[in-house]
Amino acid sequence: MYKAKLHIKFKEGVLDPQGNAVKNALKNLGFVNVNSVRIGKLVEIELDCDNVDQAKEELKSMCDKLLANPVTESYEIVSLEEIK
Amino acid sequence: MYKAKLHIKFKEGVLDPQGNAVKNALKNLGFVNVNSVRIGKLVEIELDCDNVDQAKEELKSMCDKLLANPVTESYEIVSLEEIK
Amino acid sequence: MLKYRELGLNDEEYKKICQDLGREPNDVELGMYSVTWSEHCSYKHSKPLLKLFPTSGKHVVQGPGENAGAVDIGDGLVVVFKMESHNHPSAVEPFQGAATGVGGIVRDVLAMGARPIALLDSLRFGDIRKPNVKYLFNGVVGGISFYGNCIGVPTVAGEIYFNSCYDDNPLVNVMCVGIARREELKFSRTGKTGARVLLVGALTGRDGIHGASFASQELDEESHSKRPSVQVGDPFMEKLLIEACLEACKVDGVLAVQDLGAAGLTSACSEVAAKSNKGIVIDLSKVPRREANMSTYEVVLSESQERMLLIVEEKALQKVKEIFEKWDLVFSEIGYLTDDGFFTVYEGSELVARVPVKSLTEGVPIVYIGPKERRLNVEEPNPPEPLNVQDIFIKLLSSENIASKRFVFEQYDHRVGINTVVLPGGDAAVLRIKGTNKGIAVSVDCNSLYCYVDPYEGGKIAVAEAARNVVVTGAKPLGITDCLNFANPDDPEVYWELKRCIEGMAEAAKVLEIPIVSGNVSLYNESLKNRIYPTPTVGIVGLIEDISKRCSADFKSENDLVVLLGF
Amino acid sequence: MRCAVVVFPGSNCDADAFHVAKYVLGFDTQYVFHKESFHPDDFDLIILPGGFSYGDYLRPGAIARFSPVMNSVVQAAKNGCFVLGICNGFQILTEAGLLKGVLLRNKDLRFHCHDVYLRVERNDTPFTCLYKQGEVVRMSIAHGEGNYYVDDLSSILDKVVFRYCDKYGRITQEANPNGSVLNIAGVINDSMNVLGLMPHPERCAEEILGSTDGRKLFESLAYYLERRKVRC
Ligand SMILES: Nc1ncnc2c1ncn2[C@@H]1O[C@H](COP(=O)(O)OP(=O)(O)O)[C@@H](O)[C@H]1O
Repeated sequence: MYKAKLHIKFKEGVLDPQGNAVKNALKNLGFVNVNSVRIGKLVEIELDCDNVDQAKEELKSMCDKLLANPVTESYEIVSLEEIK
Repeated sequence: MYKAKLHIKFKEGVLDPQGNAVKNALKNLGFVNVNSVRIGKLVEIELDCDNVDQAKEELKSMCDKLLANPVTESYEIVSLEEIK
Repeated sequence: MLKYRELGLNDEEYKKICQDLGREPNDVELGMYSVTWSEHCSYKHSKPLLKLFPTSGKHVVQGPGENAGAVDIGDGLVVVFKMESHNHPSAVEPFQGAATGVGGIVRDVLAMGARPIALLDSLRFGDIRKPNVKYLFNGVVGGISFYGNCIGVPTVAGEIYFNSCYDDNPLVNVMCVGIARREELKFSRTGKTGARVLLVGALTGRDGIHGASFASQELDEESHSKRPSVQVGDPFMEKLLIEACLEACKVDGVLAVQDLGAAGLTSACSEVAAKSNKGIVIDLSKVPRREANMSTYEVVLSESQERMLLIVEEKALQKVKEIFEKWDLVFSEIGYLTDDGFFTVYEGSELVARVPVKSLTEGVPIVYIGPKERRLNVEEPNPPEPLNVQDIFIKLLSSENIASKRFVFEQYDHRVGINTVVLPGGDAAVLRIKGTNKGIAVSVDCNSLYCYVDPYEGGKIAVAEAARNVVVTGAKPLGITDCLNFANPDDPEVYWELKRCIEGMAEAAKVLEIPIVSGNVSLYNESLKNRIYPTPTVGIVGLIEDISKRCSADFKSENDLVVLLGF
Repeated sequence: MRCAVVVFPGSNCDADAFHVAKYVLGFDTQYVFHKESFHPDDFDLIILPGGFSYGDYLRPGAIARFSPVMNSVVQAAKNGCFVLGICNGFQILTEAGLLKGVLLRNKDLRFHCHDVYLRVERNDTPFTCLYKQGEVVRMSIAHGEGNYYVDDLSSILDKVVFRYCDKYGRITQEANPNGSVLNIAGVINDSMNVLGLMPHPERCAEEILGSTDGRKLFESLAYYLERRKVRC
């Protein structure tokens, strides 16, 4: 069994209304030295696979097909480890 | 200037409807060996600070006050690096 | 390839530009022309045909030509409405495409100084059993729900049809209805020389550059690589804009309001200047930006959402700025109106474009296509004697085109504003007008199969159906808005469909005495594989003088008499 | 009854609450903008209306709770002023810690706009004193994040004021539109002057809108206040 963490983020240049609102809120709370906030998704997946390569392959395919919207988002597998 | 990545996740035991829905969708797409999916937030923050410790301090405070809801969420600073 | 061709302009158009300018355009100017002269902005195929529509009547306060149409409902009030398509963006990114479609039409109504009080959506999808169609369907419905719910404008009615001809080319037509006091209406034609141009709302980014040209092409394999032109909507920003602009509209000296839609600053600035018979000067260095190192070209053509222009006399500046500050909106004074009839663009002290306003807005050579009748070999249907009516009845009811659309409209907040008196699920939604005894009934309709079989009759039927839907609530139809969705009009058969549909709609509107006060045209709705049926969506607004006399579609009590009227 | 309707950026039921408080109930009502503050004694009732304050970005209510006006709201609540959070207002109250729990995404991830039946679990509160104990009422909901969750269930059991039910008052899973624990639709604080609920009583306060079951909530408050005055 493998456990993976993926990051899914808005591509550069794509408006991130959530990030903006949070940045302004932080500034209003007194965190004046915040320069930028971008908000993305953290996806944690556990999957049964025979080996790392197969797991990687599958994860990529999940991102392409469902998890990330290629129009506005990019994805990255930030960690992948065997468990149990 | 520092750039930080934070993870904000549902605590163990809190239902994650979005994660569940994604798991089912993945299974329907043929990824039958997916065991669990949890969806959290990735927050990327750039902030001006004099040193790492101060940056860490501020980030924690941002999470406690605003970014995470202590009833249901936990947070983690997963990376913090100086930029430019 | 020649640069102008790459931008979608043809030889004749390029010649006309050079003639209007008395020289060759520079790159920025060429970009500005290419979008304002695209079908989406210029109506170069449909303009002469649209003249067939009856547009005046005793209730009409504003017909086509402004940001939205308006009809008088008495008590000093007007209802403002318009429908618009966001088909191409929704085909590529259904969620954001539909969401920004809602945002755009709401800003059109807002630009008239009216408070948006209702949304309607007319949707067409392909065969719902296909995974891609399902994806488009969920995305579009999700996007409308996301955006409309957040801005607090109820989505009160709509329609959804499924047919394979829409497989790659879904239709997303959204209508917005607003209300205003008659004397508080704003028009783009009332700009004065010297008045300042304020830009307010979202920062300008590299979104949707050449979106208008994108909407004026057929979808092909490449469309998906053109995806970066799709924008992300920020309904929260839109909500702030609604409140701030309506407050600003009450300030004496706010002359005109204009939304930034397709072709961004280029189109908004030239529209206001042209309608007011003025010139306009803007300085792009004053445009607040989201990204560093944007080029002149990008700033002047960006289609970033949630932005508005206000044309304001000096005496009103202070008050207007205070209102924007109150709502925490970013704004900037970017220019002023002039007498010279030119659209002059600076980047700091550098002159980057200077073109005659009217050349941009009205100079495009009109395209005349010789219509060619499309003959259909339809046989008179000859259904077999039904064996089991019960079975057939159930089959019919479970067809996706007939089944209840509750699943969809319950994802829309259709009650916010507490005006929705007849909820979705009937023939038309009815909204009360607070402070009066009146109500309005609204509906959108079109049966595109009829339009395919016979465009002329189909056009008539669309208008008649819409009218019936509001009449049965007890309302008198006051005005129509429409959205003409067709395939590539350069094909003489498609042009013929367009022409015949318009003729049919015009005929019905004349006979029923319901003027058409606003509308929108969306062409090139076809892919390599599919061509959509002609789909002239009709949106209608009717007035109920006494809201207590409204009718709804449900049976009220047992033993009531059921009468079938008509033939 | 002196009533305040708070306007956050992104509130969109503020005008509805105002209309009902002022014109249907005849309360002395005014708007309070989120940047303003007020004295704890200025109002008898403060309504935090529905909507999408700050776009509901991050989490619903998370940003709004830091609005300047919230200091006054918290003070007034401490002073015994009635605070009513409807929908987004409920979310803000939980984020601000005035009520327990949080509101998560609806279980089916969809926005729900329709009527629901609610069972009045307690009629011994100022907000519900004109309802009957166990009465089944009909109100409308319109939310995407109304799935009530609390980590310490036992702490909330006696604070539940409304639960989703079927039309006979049975608490069933089918009657639960969003996945809330124990079908919870509305809860109250310990001192019984702060109520939050996901359904919209202001949408069900006029004959013409098909239900007046929500009006009783406002009438209860007026009645309770009147009696309290008489007693003093
Ligand atoms: N996309 C939609 N958005 C909102 N309401 C819709 C939508 N589609 C259908 N409805 C509502 O569902 C009801 C039935 O729609 P429809 O089947 O098109 O009715 P009809 O054929 O009688 O015009 C109508 O009240 C309509 O307003």
